[in-house]
Amino acid sequence: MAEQSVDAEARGWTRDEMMTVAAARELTSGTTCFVGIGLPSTAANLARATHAPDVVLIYESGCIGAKPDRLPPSIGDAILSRTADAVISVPEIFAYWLQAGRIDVGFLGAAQVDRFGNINTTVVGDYGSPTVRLPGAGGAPEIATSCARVIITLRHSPRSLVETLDFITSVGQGDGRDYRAKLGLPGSGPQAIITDLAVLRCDPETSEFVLVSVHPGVEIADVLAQTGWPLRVADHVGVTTPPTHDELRALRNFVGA
Amino acid sequence: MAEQSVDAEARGWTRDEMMTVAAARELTSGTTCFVGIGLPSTAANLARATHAPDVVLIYESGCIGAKPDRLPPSIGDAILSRTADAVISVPEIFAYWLQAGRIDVGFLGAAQVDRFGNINTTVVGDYGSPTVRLPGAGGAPEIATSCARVIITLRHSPRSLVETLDFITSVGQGDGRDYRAKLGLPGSGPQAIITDLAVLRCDPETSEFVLVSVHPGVEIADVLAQTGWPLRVADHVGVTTPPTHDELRALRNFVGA
Amino acid sequence: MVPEAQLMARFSSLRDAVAEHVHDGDTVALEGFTHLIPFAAGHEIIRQRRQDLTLVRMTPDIIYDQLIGMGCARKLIFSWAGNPGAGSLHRFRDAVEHSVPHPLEIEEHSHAGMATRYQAGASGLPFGMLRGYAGTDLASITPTIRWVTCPFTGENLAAVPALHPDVGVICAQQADRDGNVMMWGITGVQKETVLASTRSIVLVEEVVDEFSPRTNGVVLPSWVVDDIAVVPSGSYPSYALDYSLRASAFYAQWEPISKDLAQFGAWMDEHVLSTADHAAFLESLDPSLLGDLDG
Amino acid sequence: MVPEAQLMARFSSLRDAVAEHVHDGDTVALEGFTHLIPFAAGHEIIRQRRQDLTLVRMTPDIIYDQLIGMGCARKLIFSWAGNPGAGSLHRFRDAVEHSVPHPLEIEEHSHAGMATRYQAGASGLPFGMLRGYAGTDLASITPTIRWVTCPFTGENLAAVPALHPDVGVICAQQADRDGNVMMWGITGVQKETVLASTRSIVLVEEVVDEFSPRTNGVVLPSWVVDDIAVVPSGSYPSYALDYSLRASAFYAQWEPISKDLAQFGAWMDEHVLSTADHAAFLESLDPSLLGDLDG
Repeated sequence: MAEQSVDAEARGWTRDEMMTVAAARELTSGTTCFVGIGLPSTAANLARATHAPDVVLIYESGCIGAKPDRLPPSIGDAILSRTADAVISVPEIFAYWLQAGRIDVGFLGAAQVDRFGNINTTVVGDYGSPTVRLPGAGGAPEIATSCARVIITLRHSPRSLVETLDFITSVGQGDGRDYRAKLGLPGSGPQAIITDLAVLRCDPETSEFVLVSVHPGVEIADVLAQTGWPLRVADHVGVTTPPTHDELRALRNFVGA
Repeated sequence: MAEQSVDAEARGWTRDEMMTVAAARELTSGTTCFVGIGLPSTAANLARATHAPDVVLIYESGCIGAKPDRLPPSIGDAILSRTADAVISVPEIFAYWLQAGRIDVGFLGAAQVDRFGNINTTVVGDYGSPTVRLPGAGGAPEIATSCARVIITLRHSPRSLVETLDFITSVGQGDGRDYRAKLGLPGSGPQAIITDLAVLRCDPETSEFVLVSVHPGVEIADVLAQTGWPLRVADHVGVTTPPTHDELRALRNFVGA
Repeated sequence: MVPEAQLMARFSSLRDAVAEHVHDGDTVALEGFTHLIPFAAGHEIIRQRRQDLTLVRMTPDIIYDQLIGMGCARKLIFSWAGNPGAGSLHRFRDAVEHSVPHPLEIEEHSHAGMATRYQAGASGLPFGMLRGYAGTDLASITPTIRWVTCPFTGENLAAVPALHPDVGVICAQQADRDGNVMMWGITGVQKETVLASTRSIVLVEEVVDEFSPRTNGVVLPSWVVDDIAVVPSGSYPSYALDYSLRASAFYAQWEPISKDLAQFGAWMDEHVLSTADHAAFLESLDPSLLGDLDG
Repeated sequence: MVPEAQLMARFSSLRDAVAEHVHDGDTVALEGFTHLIPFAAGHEIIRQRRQDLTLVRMTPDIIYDQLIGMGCARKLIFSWAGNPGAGSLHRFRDAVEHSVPHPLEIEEHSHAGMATRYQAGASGLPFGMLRGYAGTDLASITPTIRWVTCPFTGENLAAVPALHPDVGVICAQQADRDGNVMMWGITGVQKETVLASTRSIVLVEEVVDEFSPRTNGVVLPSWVVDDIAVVPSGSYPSYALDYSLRASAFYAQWEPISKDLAQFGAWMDEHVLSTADHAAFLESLDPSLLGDLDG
């Protein structure tokens, strides 16, 4: 569902901006957050610049407590190591910090996600002869395993929110219910999927993701049409609070827009 | 066999000095050496000050390439970290450096040693109700496991060179022959036992220690009397070269005598 | 191991920090490898008369000799118990050899084994492994040594369980005003101790506005530390690099004090029980024992 | 992994170091995590037309895209293959999706798994373990993921075999005249790479008389390094903290070049095969791509 730039102009913000702002709002001050590159990094830094100044950003490159004042083009930029409280090795960040259960929130992107928040970033098509070879796992499988909770962000489309993943790179809620507990996974897994159209949350009982909020200007029917499985809809679906002036200013200032 | 100070004065050196000098001579330049406190540290630094300037001294406190100019009173002194090429954590020194097989020579002391160079530094008497509780293992078991070769230094007496150890803290040649290979121990184990009376070396076939050299003024019979097992004697027993003037000067300068 | 709410370490007095975090029956690790040994914290635990502690430390030295002699410890988990370069720990020996002041349970490992246990604890793994212990009697007397088989090569390796002390106590040179902590020089297993422990107390020499880069500089972010106590020379008679030198004279004079039970009791009474805090402890000592506290 | 005889790293040209240490069929790890990526060494491997390599790297990026596109690689062991922030690695994708220029065997892990494998290699252990992979399809398609059971708790943990590249190649900022090497800032798995590898090459920005303390300063003693090559801006278009800034423009312009096979070939010919060394490579580029080499 391509966005018309005229709509964005009329609203004063783009759907990608809405997605980033909604993701940022998931972080509260005093949270430790494992940040991937791209939208997760932008959202986490937006949270730090607005309502959650004490959020602690942790990058898999080994930067703990990084405080970049502009969008770093990669997860290993000089601005991250120069502003971090501590810089450590990559083996240490995964063993002593992520695996040890010290991180509250993991922010993950995805090429494909299913109704239980399982993630594919490996291949589209068959693993042995893929249609599209994606970058692969990176830090995601263990972020999904060990963070206390996970937030997934991706653009909404039937190709990205799919009935069946081509490959499970990172485990979300598995096949639902108490799957994670049975497997002994320490974190609670994905709790929210934030897209450019809507917010989906994990049903505490079934562990299936449910539409709870549509972004301003988006209809529930739009979301259902853009979702590759029969998406469950909450009894009451809210409308996401649009980006505030302060949020937009901070976001555009940070990304240099 | 207590030493008469009058003998030492007549010779110009004590038996402890002879022991230290003989131990130092075991190190060649370009050797990496894992150094315990006390005599091993003195001997290794003596080697560095005399014939082996390029010996690399590694202390379990995490100091690699330490170059102290006076005897450090402990293995964690400021003089070691200030002069080291690299200072690292204790877990790293054992995992990345010792266990990885990067160290050529390990220098170990012992309360008791047996004919196969096995070492006790744990208890005299029964483990559950010991006559003397000794300090315990420290770094020795894995030094004995992983260094390419081990040199043991201790004062000679029937109470220290014993028929049967009260406790095996660190494995030498086990029960002899190819014991280490069968157990999968990577290093070759103890190759020399340097005492204040003599030098014993490991027989390559039986792995039993054999008297190969007595220090000046010591008779073979003295050594046999001071050894708690029927010590094998090499076909030709040499006399250890006495400490040279340069060795004594460097040693006394280093220990501040 | 800090809940989301507490993001900053708290600056406390050492007395308050010990009172809050160290309880009778706790497992307590006071770490420091020759350098940065938290003596002042051990003294405060003695002053507060803690009992039944399981003490953990790679190199129990004089401060553990004192804790054991004063009856604070039920059990000791360790790898080398001595007074380095100076003699024995006679209170430790008396406890093991003669159950004085009461029996002391011991669980002993090698240094490599203890370091691996702390690493496993800091890593959130249930165990760690190493190539060690094979052929030793340690494997038969220490139940926390078991074996695992490499699923690729079939090699047998020693397995040791993670350490998770209730309280980890270390010294560092500096804290900044946000409660981040920095230590440098020989840092031993101190980082792992804090990260493996449920609660942590860090003693620092001073609070600074900003850290400088240092050789082997290790920073612990504020949010993994519970309490910070500013205790100048808190590691005495050990040392803090760039702040003090090791007081070797103190180590040497401990041998006769430790050896004689009456002398030990009198010394502890005069210098620890009768002093209000670490500053008073230092004041109570013969100045010749103090060495160079300005490193 | 150095025999007793060679205690010092040797200062060599990058050409000689690659010629001596990198052979057809070798397993080669060029590591660097965004920062300090040894691009110049990858180019030299391409110039010397090495083939049949097993390439290892957590984050294969443009330099591995080039090595793969030029037909140097038989196999890739990795955890994330992309052009961070800029797009795909089309040469890598073409190899996997269409066997262009020839089939590429892949063995993929997560970052945590790769880091654990390097650590195990550096530690001389046959395998490492982590809490990971459970429930993923990685475990079923990657034969180097197996399982071990904790002998204390019964928990199942993922096991991964140690990495032992024939050659490890990294960049660092400085060497001293004795051949000790220092890097700082983000240091990734570079230390583990050198320690896990049989042979090692380190590219440095410059040789200094003495190292200064640095934030996260990591020193590799001379005797664990084989060859040191002084190659200013050797990590370009990656960066060396305090020497250069990352050339993001280069990363952005790679997307169209990589996408078009003919354009790729022409670019490699002009900028790599036709240049004698890294200085000539930098000279051959449009100055607008160079960014700030004085970071």
